[in-house]
Amino acid sequence: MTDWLEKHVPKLVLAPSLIAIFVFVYGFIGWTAYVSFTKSRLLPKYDLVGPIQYEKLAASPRWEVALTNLAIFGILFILFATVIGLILAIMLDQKIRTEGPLRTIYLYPMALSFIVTGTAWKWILNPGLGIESVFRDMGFENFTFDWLVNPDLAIYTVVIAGVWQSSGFVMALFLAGLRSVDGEIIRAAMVDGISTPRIYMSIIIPSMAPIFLSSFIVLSHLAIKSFDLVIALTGGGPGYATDLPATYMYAMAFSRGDIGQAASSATVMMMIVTAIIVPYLYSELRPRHD
Amino acid sequence: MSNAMKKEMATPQTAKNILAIENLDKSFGSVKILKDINVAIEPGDFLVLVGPSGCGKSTLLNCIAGLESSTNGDIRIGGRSMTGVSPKDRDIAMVFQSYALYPTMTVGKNITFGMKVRGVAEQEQQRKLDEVAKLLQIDHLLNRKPSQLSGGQRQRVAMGRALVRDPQLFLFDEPLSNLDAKLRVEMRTEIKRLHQTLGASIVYVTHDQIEAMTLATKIVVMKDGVIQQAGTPNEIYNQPANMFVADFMGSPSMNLIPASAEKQGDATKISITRPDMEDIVLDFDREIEGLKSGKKSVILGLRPENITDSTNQHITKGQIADCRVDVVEPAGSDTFVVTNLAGKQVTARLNADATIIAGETASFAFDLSKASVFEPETGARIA
Amino acid sequence: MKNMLLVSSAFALGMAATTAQAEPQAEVLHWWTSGGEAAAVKVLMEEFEANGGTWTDMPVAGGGGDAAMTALRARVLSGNAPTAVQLKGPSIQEWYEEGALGSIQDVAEAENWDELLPEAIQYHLKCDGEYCAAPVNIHRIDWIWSNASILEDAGIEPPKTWDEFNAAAEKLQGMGILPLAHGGQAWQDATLFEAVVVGLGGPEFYRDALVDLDQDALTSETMVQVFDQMRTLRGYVDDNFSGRDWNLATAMVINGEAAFQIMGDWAKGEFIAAGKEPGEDFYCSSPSRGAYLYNVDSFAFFNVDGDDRQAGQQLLAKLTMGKNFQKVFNLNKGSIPARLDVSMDEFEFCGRQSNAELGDAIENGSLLPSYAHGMALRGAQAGAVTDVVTAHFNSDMSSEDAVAQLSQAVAASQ
Amino acid sequence: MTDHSMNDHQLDERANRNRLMKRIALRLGLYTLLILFALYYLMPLFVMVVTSLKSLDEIRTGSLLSLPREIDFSSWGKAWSGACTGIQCNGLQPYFWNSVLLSIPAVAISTLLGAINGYVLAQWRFKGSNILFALMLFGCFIPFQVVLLPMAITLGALKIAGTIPGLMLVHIVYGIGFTTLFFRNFYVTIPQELVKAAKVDGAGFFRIFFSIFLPVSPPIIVVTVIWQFTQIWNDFLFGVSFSQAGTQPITVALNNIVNATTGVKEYNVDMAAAIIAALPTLLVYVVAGKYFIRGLTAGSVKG
Repeated sequence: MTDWLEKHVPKLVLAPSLIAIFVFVYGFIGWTAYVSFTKSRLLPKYDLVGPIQYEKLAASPRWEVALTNLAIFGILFILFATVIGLILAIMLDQKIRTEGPLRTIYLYPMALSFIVTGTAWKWILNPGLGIESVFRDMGFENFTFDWLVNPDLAIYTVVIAGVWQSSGFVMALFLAGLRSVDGEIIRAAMVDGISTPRIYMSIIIPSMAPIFLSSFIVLSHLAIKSFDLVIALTGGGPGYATDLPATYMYAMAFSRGDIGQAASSATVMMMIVTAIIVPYLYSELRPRHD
Repeated sequence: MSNAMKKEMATPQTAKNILAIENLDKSFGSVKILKDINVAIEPGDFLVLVGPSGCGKSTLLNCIAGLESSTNGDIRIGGRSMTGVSPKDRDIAMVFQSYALYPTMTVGKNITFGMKVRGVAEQEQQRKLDEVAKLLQIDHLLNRKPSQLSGGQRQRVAMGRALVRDPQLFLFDEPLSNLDAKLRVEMRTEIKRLHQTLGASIVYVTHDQIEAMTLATKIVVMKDGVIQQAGTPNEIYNQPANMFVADFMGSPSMNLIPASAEKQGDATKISITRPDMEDIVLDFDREIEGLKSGKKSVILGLRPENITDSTNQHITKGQIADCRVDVVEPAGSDTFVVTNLAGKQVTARLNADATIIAGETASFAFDLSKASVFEPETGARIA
Repeated sequence: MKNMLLVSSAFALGMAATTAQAEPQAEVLHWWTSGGEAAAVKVLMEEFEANGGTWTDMPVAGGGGDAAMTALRARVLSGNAPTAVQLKGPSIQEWYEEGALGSIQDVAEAENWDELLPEAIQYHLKCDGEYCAAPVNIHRIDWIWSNASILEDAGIEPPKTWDEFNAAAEKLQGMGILPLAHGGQAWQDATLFEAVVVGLGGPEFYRDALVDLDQDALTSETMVQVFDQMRTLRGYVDDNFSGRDWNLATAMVINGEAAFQIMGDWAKGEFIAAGKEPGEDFYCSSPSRGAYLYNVDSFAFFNVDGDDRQAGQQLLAKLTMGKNFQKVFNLNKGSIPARLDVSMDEFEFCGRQSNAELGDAIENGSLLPSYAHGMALRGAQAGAVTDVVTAHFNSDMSSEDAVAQLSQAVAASQ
Repeated sequence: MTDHSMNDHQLDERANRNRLMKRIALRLGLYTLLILFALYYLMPLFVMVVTSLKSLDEIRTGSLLSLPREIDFSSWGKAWSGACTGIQCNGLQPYFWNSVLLSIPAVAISTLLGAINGYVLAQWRFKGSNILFALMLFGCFIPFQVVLLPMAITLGALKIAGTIPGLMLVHIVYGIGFTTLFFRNFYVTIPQELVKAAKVDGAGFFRIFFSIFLPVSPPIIVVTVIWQFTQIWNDFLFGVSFSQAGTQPITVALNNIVNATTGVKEYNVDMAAAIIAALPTLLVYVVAGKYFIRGLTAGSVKG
């Protein structure tokens, strides 16, 4: 008995977490998928009616906008957060005297939720109140920065605020990566007379491939989950120009009382997540030869 | 039938054997890591498991330690079957390649941790710690953390941790491979001395055949999960059971020269064909298995020290032949000369003062009294 | 193991909470969280506690009740519904159809609610003929708020039709004054829209289009004109309106940066808080030509267990309709009492005007539920209309396209 | 000849000076860029702080980005203990303690579970353990809006709806994925021989965990605690859905102050409240930010 216990302790220890994950993640995904085939309105109902929710979803111009926005936002957000994070990390790695305070400044947005910063961002980006008016007051009469109120450009302001929040974290990842690069390689390259930018481009950055992957995953999950960002900044507007799948789903479930529709959009979202995450998990966890 | 016989033979010995492994198999899924392993050692033996990486030697050691479970077969330590016995109850101690020192504990705590877990009295812990620390000359390091130690010091601490256990059996898993060359030689001597003073029973895994030769009282050579040969260092060196063992043990390794053997009446001749020079024909004074009459292709195994300078005064039974010298490698005490026989590079070991010049022809003496002969197909020793 | 522990300890806590009290209990979910609003609801709490009850406040603000609805759904699904919830319009019926609401008919009969409430409003509060919600106020939505000094300088009267409004706006624009302060949020766009619908189309058209969702009305020429007027209004708004909170738009009128704002009567509170006097410093007028768009806040009563909580519901329903609360709450909130027999003496100018016009509208049968504030349509349908309205207002979509999309979206949402 | 060498020397010197100038210019550019970025990151905080120090009149009339004419701290006091979050006007204070009560145990439990899960998945692998890990990781990526409704049903069934333990359970469950990831990736960098050595020394599963692995874990504990604390403290969605009167966390109260719908808005109080609500997480980042980077360096970023 004790032997058996001893042998299976690791599994037993893992079991509560696993059970929780199976119920609260996979059970709930299954529940959502099921409900997406019902006509649930205000509260979930369990009579199957076929794929009408998906047909409605496919026909909805608002959902189309949401998906397009996710693509635009996702790509730009991941790209800029990665690039800015990397640049900041490299700059901070140049033996900067004030590294500590600067690092904290770059990192702190991660500590704040958009309930806190949303209003401030809204003001800053609003042409009549924020940057545009400040520059105009300073005498730049023609300075224009009105993306927030332009339906075609508003999604880019969401990118700006999103990058603001997340690039510091990416910087931290890269900085950590830079600090753990083998110093000998760099010294060897310097002896070979290779210039510093060249060393970064061709030696250090490629060696941080796993960090690119980690930050890609963290950022893509943030992008897919982005919700309070949009709610706080634009409320999905102007019109529904900055709707994302997450806000669409939320609006359907909670302000429109159309849970079936919400469930179908959630199911599509989960499929997108799966398409991104599963290849990553596969590459991360396949048996490796060290 | 044969397994049963083996068992019958092994059983009466177990009383005396400190370690006996019988018909051990180990597989991961469909991959067989260990196949039908049978090993036994007596108290005071120093068993070295040697082989190239991936041969299963570390897995075997882990099985002995109980860190991995076997699929079939039995392991006995001190006569007691170890099936289902956890590592802590096997009365063993183990030293690891990476030393596996607990990073947050001081040296002293590292050494006493096991005793603390087992509930040994505080005083006893202290006494043993002092004893071992003195023995290993690490008494001045006891309050340091592992990160503040040099490689050699860590190695000593790891051994100290094993020694305080005072077990029936010590297990060493490539303990020297993380050290630099000089330290490795020093520590090798140290281990040997410890073995001699303590009279402990040891199972030692290494891929370094020199360590195996210098330390072992008994060597087991493994490849692909199968024991190739078990025996004393002398047996392994002089009578390798097959071409793999012959090639793996010894440095420089044994020359394996394609040749043909011919029975001419009572006498046996071995001839080596050379495209550019005349064949070398050598007398061989032992029977070759499977050669009753006629001709047979064989592989002739000759250690470099058995091919020497023909002018060497000490030659008694050498047979002389001329060969072209390709490369000369003076190594201080000896000079190694590389030549070409039957399309194979062949190394000869000459006296340091031999005057030989690359590119010229020189005459060599071949001593076949210690030669091995192998079957080309199977690689098995036939003489 | 750990979870078990959590469960059992929580269980113990829950047990303790339910057994300890026996007097009326009410947990009230609402989104009146600003200072003025809180003061208004506080009156109810004080009366409730004066009658021996225990009031547990459960405020959730945000998104015009969206966050509160999220919380409500979670609470109902977990079998832990609040005692009373700020709900309104068709969503009361929707929750009733889900089987979540209980009846307060006893109280309503005893207090004679049928006599005290306008019929149009009774309709919202009844589930299958029985009262299941108690009203607290009537908000008027279709107000044009104007800055008195700007209007005087320009020699303009507060507009009473859209034509008057357009003429005034043109004049102001000519003078370099921004005519309309507006916040570009979907619900504010919708607020403009419904005021235009009722002002241009009249009460019948409004009812056909935004209450009954009649396709003929939705695709009519009048609807095209409505969208034309929306486009015209867009021209009166500054460039930075997008995403602006309503109260910032109000501040623009207060500060003289803009002449008008079209907003419900809660905007009055901002004027008064800034020290402005209704009828003197600012005016209120309606473009609806006798019609009246209302938004009635009410407490709906959910099915709950326990005598104390049910007693709490009865008491709360009674007090909510009480004369004193109806007066004090609405004085604070800017709206007018839902029951018709409350004296309006203490109310200011715009409140009295609202009450007077309410009476007229009841007589004319032109008392209409606000679609923009969730009185006329169910969530999914109202949302479908709003999607088109806000998309049109924020782009250069033609009125004809907007009408076509509107009819399509409405059909799809049913 | 001498002329030449003189020239060479001068050229050298000039080249040196040029190089030095270039270095200084580069450095200057670097610092300028860093400071510009810092301004970008600080801007929203600046707006919040400045606004919180202004009077309501000044906010209504002046530019939102300008410095306050008179510094007025009264809105901070009001946000802490006087702002209305409903009928009660006790400010953020009571909710602050709810959040503390919620987040400290939730962070501790999810970190401990993550540590022990990571320990199993990195050091006690068994057949299929990698797949289980992948399944757990996938849980990190589920959008939380999706689980609100089924979670509500489940909490109701467990009879912990609306309680702090219920909310804690939610945070723990959806935190496990990340905490396990952090610890697992940290522990895989520790040689497996350590466990073997300890086993031979006679230590069991838990003994090895508590006396060998936990003591080496502070760097990754810092990372995990920062991450989890930020997530839980800042959460609004779960907080608003799974709390009831008396258990609401600070973000819900902040939302009630900031997002009041049809009342008079006091932006200075809103901003002060926002900063107060964010103070604990800010403090954690400022104090422990250094260890955060160090912890990431120590292994969590490595596959």
